[in-house]
Amino acid sequence: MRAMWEFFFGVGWLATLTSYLTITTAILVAGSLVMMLLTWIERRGLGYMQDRKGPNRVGPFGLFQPIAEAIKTITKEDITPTDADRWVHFLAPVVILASTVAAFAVIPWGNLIPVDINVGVLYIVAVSAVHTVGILMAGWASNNKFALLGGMRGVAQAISYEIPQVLSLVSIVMLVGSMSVVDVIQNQMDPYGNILSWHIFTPVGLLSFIVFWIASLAEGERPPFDNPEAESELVAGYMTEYGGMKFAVLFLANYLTNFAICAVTAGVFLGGGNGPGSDIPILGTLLSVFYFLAKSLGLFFVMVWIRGVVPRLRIDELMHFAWKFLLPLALVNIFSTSLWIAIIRWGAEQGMGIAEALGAPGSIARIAVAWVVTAIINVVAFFLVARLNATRGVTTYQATPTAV
Amino acid sequence: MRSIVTAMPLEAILTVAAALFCIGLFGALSRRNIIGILMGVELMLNAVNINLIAFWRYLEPTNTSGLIFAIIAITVAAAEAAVGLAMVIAVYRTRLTINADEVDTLRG
Amino acid sequence: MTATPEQTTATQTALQPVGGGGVVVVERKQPGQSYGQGIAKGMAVVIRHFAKSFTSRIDDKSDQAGMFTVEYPEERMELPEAYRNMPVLLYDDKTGQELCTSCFQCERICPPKVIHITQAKDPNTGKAVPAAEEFIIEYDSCMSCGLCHEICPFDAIKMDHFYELSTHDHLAMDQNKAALDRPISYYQAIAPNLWAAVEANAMKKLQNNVKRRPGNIGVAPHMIGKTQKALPTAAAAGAGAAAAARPKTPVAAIGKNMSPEKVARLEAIRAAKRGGATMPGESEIVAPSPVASGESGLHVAESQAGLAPSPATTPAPATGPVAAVGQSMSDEKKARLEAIRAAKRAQGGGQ
Amino acid sequence: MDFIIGLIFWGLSALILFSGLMVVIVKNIIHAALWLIASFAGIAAFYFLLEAPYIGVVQILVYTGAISILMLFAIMLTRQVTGEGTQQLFKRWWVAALVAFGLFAVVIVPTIWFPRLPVAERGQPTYWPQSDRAAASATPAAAPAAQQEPQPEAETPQIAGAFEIGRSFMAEYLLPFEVSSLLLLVALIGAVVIAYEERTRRRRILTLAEEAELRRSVAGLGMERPLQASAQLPPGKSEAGTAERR
Repeated sequence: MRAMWEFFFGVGWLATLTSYLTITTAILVAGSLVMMLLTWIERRGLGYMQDRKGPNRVGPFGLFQPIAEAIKTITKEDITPTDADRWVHFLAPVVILASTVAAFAVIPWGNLIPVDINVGVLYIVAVSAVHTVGILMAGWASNNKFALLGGMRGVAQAISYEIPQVLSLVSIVMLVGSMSVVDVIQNQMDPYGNILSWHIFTPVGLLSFIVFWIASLAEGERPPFDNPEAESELVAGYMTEYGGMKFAVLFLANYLTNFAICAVTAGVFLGGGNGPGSDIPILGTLLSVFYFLAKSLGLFFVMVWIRGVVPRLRIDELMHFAWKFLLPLALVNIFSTSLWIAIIRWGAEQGMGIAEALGAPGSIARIAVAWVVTAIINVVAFFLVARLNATRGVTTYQATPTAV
Repeated sequence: MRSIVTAMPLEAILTVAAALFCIGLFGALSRRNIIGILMGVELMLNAVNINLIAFWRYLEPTNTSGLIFAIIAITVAAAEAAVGLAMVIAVYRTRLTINADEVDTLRG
Repeated sequence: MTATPEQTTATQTALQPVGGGGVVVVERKQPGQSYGQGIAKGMAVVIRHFAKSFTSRIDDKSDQAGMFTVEYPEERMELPEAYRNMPVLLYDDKTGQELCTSCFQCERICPPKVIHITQAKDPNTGKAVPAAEEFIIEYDSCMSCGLCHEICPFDAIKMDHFYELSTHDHLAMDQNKAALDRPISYYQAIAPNLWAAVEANAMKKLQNNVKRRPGNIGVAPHMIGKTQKALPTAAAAGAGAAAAARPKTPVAAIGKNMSPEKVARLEAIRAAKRGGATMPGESEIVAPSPVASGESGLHVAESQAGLAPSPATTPAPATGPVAAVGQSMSDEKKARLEAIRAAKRAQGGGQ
Repeated sequence: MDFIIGLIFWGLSALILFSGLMVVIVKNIIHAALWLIASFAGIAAFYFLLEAPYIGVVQILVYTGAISILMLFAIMLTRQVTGEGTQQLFKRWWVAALVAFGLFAVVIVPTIWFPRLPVAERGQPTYWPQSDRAAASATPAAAPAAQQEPQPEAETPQIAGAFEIGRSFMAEYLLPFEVSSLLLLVALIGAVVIAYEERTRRRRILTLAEEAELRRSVAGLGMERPLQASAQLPPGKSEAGTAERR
């Protein structure tokens, strides 16, 4: 892109600026379109899960419903409560959307890579963590108790689930040896097009996937972790006092976050745009974009599926789940990842002389042993943690007779 | 390869960092609110970090010592913020105020 | 929080009081240890519903999965026969003769009082005739309770199935007689079983009333032109149950298509009337009986309605009035019934 | 390219300094915290500009995402939200301003007018060449910029990134790494201990029985409501919230 502009204009900085702006615009447009598609998938999918049709009137299969709703939302009056903090109230959706869009800077669409920075994975987590600031701003500036409660819940939840999220990514970063998203995807590329080279098909990657996926659901405020906007308790949480375009921006940011989560999960655990024929020069790029979108939207469908199944967690259960279930599992996973690496790659010079007996680094015997060892550790850890967390026997509640 | 090193002199960055440090110093000295004081301290720490990274980039970009120093400074700042804010909450619980000039007895 | 936390053990029964403070302990059994089977089961259920929604529909109410959406403007649900929305008036297909006799029972019982009837008058004599000059129902205030349809002794007012009534104009929802008139065949189409029951029971009640309408009175307004043509043909053919009520002479009314038992019933009724006509003097003496005069008009109407629609059980006049009266009835009631019947006989004979 | 970098640099500097200034002068403490977040974000962008993306990401993760949120929480927990009507600065704030400005003046003079740093002229590669490093470290004062040869771009050594940071944390900086992790652990425990509120002191909702017991004891002692909790309770409303799970 940059070379093309330099060819046409010859001006260095202008070419750079224009190429970056073009890429940014492309990402924004594609993101908005995908967001529309996501709302459609969510509503139709949820509808069919509940034995009804979703929106099916506007356009073919109701595909234009999001456009109709965008028009509706734009034409609504923009309201700021009298006692709200005007500027903070106005800036909160901007902060939330900006933090979400910034994450798309490093997410590769198949073989199309906007920017490859060498801390890409950490960057995504860090930047999407900023949206907690926006949530707190929205909740506080609305001057509404529901909004403030929702904002506080959102922040507490996001901060708690950030830890297992990052720790589960640590295993993958250890496996790959790099934090670049491109390297992570390259690591899952199998010369024979074998999908078994995806991270999710190793015991370490599977546990990491489970922890990361659940923590990401909480980060993206997806059901069953949608406590910040729990309709039955908090009206709409921190979005209560937002209407019109500001609400649309919050909504857009919400779905963009969800898509970013799906895209990152697809890239880190499901091989991104990898698939049969994705390394052919030009056709392969189109194919890889197709694979990437198919994987991401499939993961989004799983999100919708989970929404159709699981009721919302109580806020204390939510916290217990993060700290007592996901965090230990992520730590155990880091341990078994180090074992995996030691068994497969290390030799006598790193102090793994025993592994030499199994053959050269990367041999089948080593992989098999690593598979068995990490699988045993992870499964035992899962059942142990689940068992320790379970409430066994009889729970007693105390109440006065009037309440009984 | 163009970069900030070719575009900007080191002195510019140092000036910005010094200005930020002085702003933070002013805040730490003049705010009554303990949290405000902590904010000033955070600004000062960040100014120092900017300096560290700038020196690293301009003088020793291949060496990691500057980066490591900055990371450890960030760690210390995080620890400081956590303990400091915990103390603020403890003080508020006993005194019902977080103004520095009203917390003037040592007795808890 | 509890004062005595150690007291709660697994062996305690539920609702056992703790201490002297009236605090009780409620025990809840936890489900067994689960490692995610519950969520897996739930996801399986949901995805089964998802898949079945594409392939099957919920037709039976006991179906567990499948699409239940009915896409309204294109497809409509089949309404049950007894579905009721707004009341309409019925008229006979062939003759245009309305079944309403303007008895005002519906107007009286209507809870929101939205029915307004004007009784028709004979232009020659100025006397009221049993037909409605105008019949207005305010649809916008009607609550669809169906009481008018329940009370109508002549089955002239029925509940329609039409429900797409939304409009911006409330005043336009006041329906006059022309708008309310529906042919019997229409009602027969939407509620065949209900109309069959009506036919079996109560059609003959119209005969007398229709006979007393001169000219075009009581004819559905848009049918007026066709009425004169339809009358003779209907009389000649005598087809249809309603047509039985039409002709001037009772004998001609018995059509060829009528079932034998119906013919027999009609014969019996006519015979009864003829019999009643032979003793007008007696009825005049019996009618103003002291017991009957004390009752309200509504009461009389009720007893009439209770007796009239069951002609099959009505005994022939030869057996005498006493036989028709049930044995469990009190003497007082028997006397009242006697009086009413005598009055009716006298009335019928007078025509 | 230089033009864009200069533009970004001055824009970021303006953002950092302006929001830093707003942090110290704005009345509402929540606004101050939000300005602080803006300043942190600007500094993170500054690190990206200085080609230290790892530090930039850590800055976002730790400062923008965690410390500022911690501050906002602390502010909200201490209920000193709006600064309306109260004085936010000390009375002799001008002394602080004078001190700060004086320090700035003292620092800026040698920075601007006496550059003794071994930084190359503008437009030239500015790292120390590998060969010169030993000499430079041996005699740091004697490393005049003029002596450096302009290096061809191909020989530009790799700027240290996350990989190198990880390497050196596991090698030569292992002790600082362990010490900082210990520091974090101590800070974690310390913060919990300091901010922990004992369960008995927490304002609690009493059962009806406890309330009756309390009333009896209060009446017996002849004193007025020793606990804050009972005053908060509408009578008879307490049982719904008392079902505690164990």
